[in-house]
Amino acid sequence: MAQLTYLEAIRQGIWEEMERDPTVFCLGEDIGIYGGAFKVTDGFIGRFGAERVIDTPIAESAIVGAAFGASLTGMRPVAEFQFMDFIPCAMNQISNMVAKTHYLWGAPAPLVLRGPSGGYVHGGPFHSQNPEMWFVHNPGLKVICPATPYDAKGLIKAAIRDNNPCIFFEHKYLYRRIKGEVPSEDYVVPIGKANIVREGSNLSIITYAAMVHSALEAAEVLKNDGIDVEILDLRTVSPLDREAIAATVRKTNKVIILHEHSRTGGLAGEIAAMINEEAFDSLDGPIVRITGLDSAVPFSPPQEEFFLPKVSEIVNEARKLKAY
Amino acid sequence: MAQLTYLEAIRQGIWEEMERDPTVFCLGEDIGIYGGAFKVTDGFIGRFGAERVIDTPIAESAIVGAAFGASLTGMRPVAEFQFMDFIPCAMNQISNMVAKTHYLWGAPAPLVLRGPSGGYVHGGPFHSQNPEMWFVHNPGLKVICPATPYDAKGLIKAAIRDNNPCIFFEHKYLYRRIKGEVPSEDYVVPIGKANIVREGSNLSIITYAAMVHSALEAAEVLKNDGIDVEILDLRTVSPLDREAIAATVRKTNKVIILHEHSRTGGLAGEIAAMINEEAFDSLDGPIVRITGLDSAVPFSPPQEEFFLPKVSEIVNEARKLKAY
Amino acid sequence: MAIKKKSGSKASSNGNRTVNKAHTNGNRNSSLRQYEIPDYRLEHPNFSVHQVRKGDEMRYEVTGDLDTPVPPIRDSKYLDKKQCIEIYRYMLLNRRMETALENLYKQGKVVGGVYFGLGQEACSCASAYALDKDDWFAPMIRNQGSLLVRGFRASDTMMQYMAKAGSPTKGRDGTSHFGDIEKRNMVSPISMLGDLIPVMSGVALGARLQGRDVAVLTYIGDGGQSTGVTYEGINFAAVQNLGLVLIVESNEWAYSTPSEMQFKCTDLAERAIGYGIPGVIVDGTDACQVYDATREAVERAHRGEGATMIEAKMMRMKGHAIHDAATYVPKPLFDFWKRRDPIARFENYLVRETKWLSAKENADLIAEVEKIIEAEREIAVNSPMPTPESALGGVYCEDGCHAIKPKYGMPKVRKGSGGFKETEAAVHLK
Amino acid sequence: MAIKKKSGSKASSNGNRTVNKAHTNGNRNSSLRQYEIPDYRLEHPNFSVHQVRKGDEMRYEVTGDLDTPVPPIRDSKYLDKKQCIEIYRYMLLNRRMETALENLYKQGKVVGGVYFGLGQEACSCASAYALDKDDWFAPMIRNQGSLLVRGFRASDTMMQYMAKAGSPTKGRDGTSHFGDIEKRNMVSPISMLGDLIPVMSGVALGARLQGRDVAVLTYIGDGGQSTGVTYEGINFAAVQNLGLVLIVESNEWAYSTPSEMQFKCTDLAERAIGYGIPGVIVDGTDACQVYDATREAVERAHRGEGATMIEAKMMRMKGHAIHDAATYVPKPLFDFWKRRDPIARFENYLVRETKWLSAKENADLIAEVEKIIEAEREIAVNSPMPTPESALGGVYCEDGCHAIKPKYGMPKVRKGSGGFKETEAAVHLK
Ligand SMILES: Cc1ncc(C[n+]2csc(CCOP(=O)(O)OP(=O)(O)O)c2C)c(N)n1
Ligand SMILES: Cc1ncc(C[n+]2csc(CCOP(=O)(O)OP(=O)(O)O)c2C)c(N)n1
Ligand SMILES: [Mg+2]
Ligand SMILES: [Mg+2]
Repeated sequence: MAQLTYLEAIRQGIWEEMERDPTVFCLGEDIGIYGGAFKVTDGFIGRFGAERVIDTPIAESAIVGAAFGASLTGMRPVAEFQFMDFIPCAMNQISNMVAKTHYLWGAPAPLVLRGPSGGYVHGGPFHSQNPEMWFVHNPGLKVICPATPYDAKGLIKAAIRDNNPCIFFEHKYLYRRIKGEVPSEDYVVPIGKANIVREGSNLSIITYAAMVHSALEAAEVLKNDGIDVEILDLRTVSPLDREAIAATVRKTNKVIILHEHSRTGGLAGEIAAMINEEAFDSLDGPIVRITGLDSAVPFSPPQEEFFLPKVSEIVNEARKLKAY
Repeated sequence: MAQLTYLEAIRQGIWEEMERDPTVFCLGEDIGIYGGAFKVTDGFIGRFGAERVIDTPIAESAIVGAAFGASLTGMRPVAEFQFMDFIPCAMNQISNMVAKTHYLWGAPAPLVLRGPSGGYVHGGPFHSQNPEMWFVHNPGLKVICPATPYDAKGLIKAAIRDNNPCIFFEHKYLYRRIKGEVPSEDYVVPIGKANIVREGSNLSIITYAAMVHSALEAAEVLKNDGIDVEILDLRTVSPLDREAIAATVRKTNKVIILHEHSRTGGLAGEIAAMINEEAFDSLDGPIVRITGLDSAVPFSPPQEEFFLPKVSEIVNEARKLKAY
Repeated sequence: MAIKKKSGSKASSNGNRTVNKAHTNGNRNSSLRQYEIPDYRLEHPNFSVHQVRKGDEMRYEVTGDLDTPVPPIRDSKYLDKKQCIEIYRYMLLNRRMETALENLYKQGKVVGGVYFGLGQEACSCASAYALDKDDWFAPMIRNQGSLLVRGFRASDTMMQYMAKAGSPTKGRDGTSHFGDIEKRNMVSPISMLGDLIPVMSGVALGARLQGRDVAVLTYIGDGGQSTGVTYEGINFAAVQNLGLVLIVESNEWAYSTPSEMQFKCTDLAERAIGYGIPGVIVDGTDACQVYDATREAVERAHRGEGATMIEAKMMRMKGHAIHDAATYVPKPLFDFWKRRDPIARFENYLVRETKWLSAKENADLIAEVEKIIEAEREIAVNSPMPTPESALGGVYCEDGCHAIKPKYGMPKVRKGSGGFKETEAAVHLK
Repeated sequence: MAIKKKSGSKASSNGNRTVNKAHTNGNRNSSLRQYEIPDYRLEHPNFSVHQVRKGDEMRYEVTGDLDTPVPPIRDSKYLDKKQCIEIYRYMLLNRRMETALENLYKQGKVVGGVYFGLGQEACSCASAYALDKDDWFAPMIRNQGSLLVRGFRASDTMMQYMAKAGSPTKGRDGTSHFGDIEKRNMVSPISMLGDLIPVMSGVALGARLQGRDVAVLTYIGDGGQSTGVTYEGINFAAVQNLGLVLIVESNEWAYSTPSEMQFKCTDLAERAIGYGIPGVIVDGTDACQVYDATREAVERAHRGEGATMIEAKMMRMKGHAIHDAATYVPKPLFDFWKRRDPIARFENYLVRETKWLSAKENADLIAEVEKIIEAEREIAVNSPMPTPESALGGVYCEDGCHAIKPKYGMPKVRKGSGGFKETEAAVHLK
């Protein structure tokens, strides 16, 4: 098994799908000769040609619309947002056109919208966002947020093969910072299945994407306190893996939900409601939210750090919750 | 006090503000000579002239952008969306331009975006939506969803006078169906304050907009069962009135959250999380969600009815919760 | 892939290419540029709409030449007798179906409102008629005639309006909001105006990747074209040289807003200039003009020459929808266009000008259309309402729900020799 | 309110009005339309960029005339010696500030990347210089020179890049993302391209409601203009006759994408035609041309005649941002434009052509600029980083935070006599 970065894993996943299936093609801004702002499609145009690696004008609604139109002819487009912060520029196309199609008139739309999201890189308010909740609250879409190279590759391949519109959030902090084992054989990771990345008995942290790594770090610290943390990596945030969420709560009886985006209206709320429905009697303490602040993501490093969830915060909250 | 419809109350509110303050003006599609698709600005252009009642091209991002720009010069624009379903057409303008301005560079943006939302009128998937959650999950905006003529008038006036961007969701089912007392003297209803519209002791229903009326109906039925329901009308969904939410839960110990929009990622989740944080120990039963289904709003009346929360559903869930 | 030359004359020809563009240093005349915008019309209406104050109220007023004679139908360069009659028949079906819908509404059988294409039947029917079977289209709200031409039944649309279980969307959506990617190559519209344009461009892109240059026809109103996404879509088709055929339904009004308040250029076809694609103007009440211009655009698309914008000038002869009495429209405007009723004009052409239809044949045709619509109405009325539970399911395409395969055959891939290499180049944010 | 006539000649004049539009029945020549697009340039570069395959890779290649002589600066119709020197000084400051930023970056003092306006200083500085004090503007990323002209200090921008507490946004945003609605009438840009254009139109609308026709200047790239919102904004300004002055920075590239792949018309100024507003072309490396065209547009705005689009042709002389070595740009293209360096050209004009600056004065000026930037750099470097807690607060405008009042005075209202009446008209959905 090769050690690949998160970014290389995604690149390989798309590359392999393009090799395997001639109906897969890419479109987006600067994805061709330049290979994309983060180089996810570096080298693709040389291999697959300008027909299948399309540099588009700067027009996100056109990119999504064109991807959707092509998908109606049986193609499997993979459209890149240069930054996921720009996704509201295509909001109507995604929400009212793409997401509602199958429910309303029965046409499948096998397309992938992907791009970098997330903070911790001092990208400032317009290059650090995590807008996944808008799409969780939009029936008809699958929303994927991988945390590891293995999952990233397996999930991008699953998304490309899926017959539904998938939004694939790549965490730019992870792109080149983490490496992991990735098998060279073809595999997919199923969409909609969460993953216990650390077993534990005292309390559960439910999280995904970059926060998985913060949770793991915190768990190591907490081990020294004798607090045995279970970490559930959701991997897919829509549809959510209700069973896995309920199971970990039933096991540990205490839960922290950790996400990077702003608190109010964020995913922690949805999960809190689910836990209430599925495992109310199992709760031995209030559900704790650790999240980004309710503001834009500030640019300056001390401010951004303050805005974003920190390992120390997780450790503190876990200690409090354990003691509850 | 006059008996006014919900629609007349909003009309009066905007009219009075325009009479009172020359910096208030309206813009939107068909709002001038036609008076708006729902006639909210009927007669305005005759009184205030075409300069202050501006019929715009069909371009929602331009409407929001222009309103925002005008607000930077100290004007107080009131922009109409013909249907709130079209609000994603201006998503980037709202989310990245308008909402972040004050936090990032300190300019206040005193503007109101308003329009009809909601179902129960067989408007189909593109004329029945309740997209408020996207904006609840978007720091920097105030999001208002009145349920009564009194509140509608008092809140639209408060929104126009507020120094922040406010999104004002008018429920089109209520427009002409409900009447209520509205004082002729000037008044405002404070933004961010919920209201107990029915006192009760057995369980609380937390809701807003059209659902307040369904909750009231259900409460009458439940009274005969000896179930005494308290109903909290949120009125403003961002910022939420945390104290009022906590207080009613502490009082009744059982809670139903009722909203019209789709369940997953909806407001009930946020409120469930808040309750867990504020009043975990007060809960004598799981938090119950009654909401729209996780799909687009279907057009056909039997399907739409099935999709939307029903009084009978509230009654049943309340009985179960009481018995928990 | 070679990209077009930035300077020098453009290759394609039937559109608004710059005809003459002399750049001479310092000479102010050098700033004149000439473009070709073919205009098929035989008249050029000359009036405009204004807001005026009348006492306490504001009203719309029209000023200009409103008494000009009705021009003849322009003989088609392509259509023969049989085809003209077929288009005429579709136009009759279109109108009769909408009358039936109006009656169903009055009988309380319709859910929501009804939208009409009255006065625009030539535009809808003749444009759709210009497509080949493998081409794609997407209607807007006034193109209920296009649906008939493309093989949908009147009962399909009627059931949509009545929200019946038998409707193409099984009750989930109404009006002409339905689609069919298998047989009739139709994409369902959504209410939001303009979003279809990039989508149809994408359909053409998908087909081209499969080796086929298809035409993709869609419509946009003089109001709807103000949306930004309209131009993102046109531009995408332009730079990718995709066979978009965009009919701009310039019908004077967008709901209650006159086109004078929607844009400031003289003709919307002028916008094609800025996208480097042909712009053409036709009289939207003349079926032959609409057909000819659309057919030429479709053939350009089939030749792989790219997109065309066709502005069809006409008038929305009812309110926005059935609830709207359109009292804001100055009456002389209705009168002017009433004399240009597309069906009356085409009937006159077929019965009196060309004598391709005898009075008797015409009467028979009208009677046949009546009968068809009556039968369709029966089918629609007798379809049951959907069950409440039918609201469930179908949000996702589940396993086994659809087998997805390329419509025009598996794309032939030309692969470069380069293998997968790790990337290490500098990136945007680290 | 009267709305423009649909037919007949347009009132305003210095732009692309239709010059000649004969409609003659059936005559194909009638389809020719002529528009005026003033072009101030003294040369018309003639080359284009293509994708070509080179072995396993694809590359960009440029073909055309790349050896043409550098044209002279065009004498300004308006600028005097003093003003020219002042603009030149701003251009020097602009470049020197960016060199300082580059050094700060190399010293690890910058957070994130650095954006440069190298090669575009004439466009930024001369355009901003054409505004009056009460006018508004909003910069894009390459217009750091405009900020200097409008009275911001180099240290403001430097502190933004270093995310310092003393920066205009107190660390919350970076680059030229800041604004000032009180003194300098600047709206902060956001990253998403195009959204500023309707916003600036709205600023002009707000001012007009207060009785003032101001000019509102903003910029958009040859890439950014592809966004739909750009055209929603231009159209809004056009129909409302608002004083938008939109400078299209046509600098050959949008990140790595050549303009050939962004649009298919020859010049972006041609898009003005479809919006019924004047479109003008200038050489963006010639400060005098930029000034003259902008000044004329500003004066149109002040006269209440509406919007103008100015396309400034030039070249982005560095990568998209500091991380980008722009290896995708064919070298001959850099060489061509290097010879047209706006500062070198203007220096030559002032020192050698007009002799408005002696060599000594020029050297002194350059030295002074060096000193200023050095001092600004010190200020910026010495500003502290913000505290973590300064991330809190300010999401809402709280009570007492701002007193909002109309910038140009309370609007005068002309009220009709009509009182409030209840409405009962038919509505869209009941
Ligand atoms: C993005 C968007 N904004 C607003 C509307 C509401 N709306 C529906 S139709 C219409 C008028 C359309 O006018 P036009 O495009 O000229 O088409 P016509 O009705 O004349 O055929 C409006 C404003 C919409 N459907 N989509
Ligand atoms: C809506 C949107 N999409 C994508 C981007 C990412 N992006 C930032 S700058 C840029 C290129 C802009 O090119 P251009 O407008 O020509 O400006 P230039 O850099 O040449 O000055 C891109 C794609 C963005 N900022 N906004
Ligand atoms: Mg219209
Ligand atoms: Mg550029």
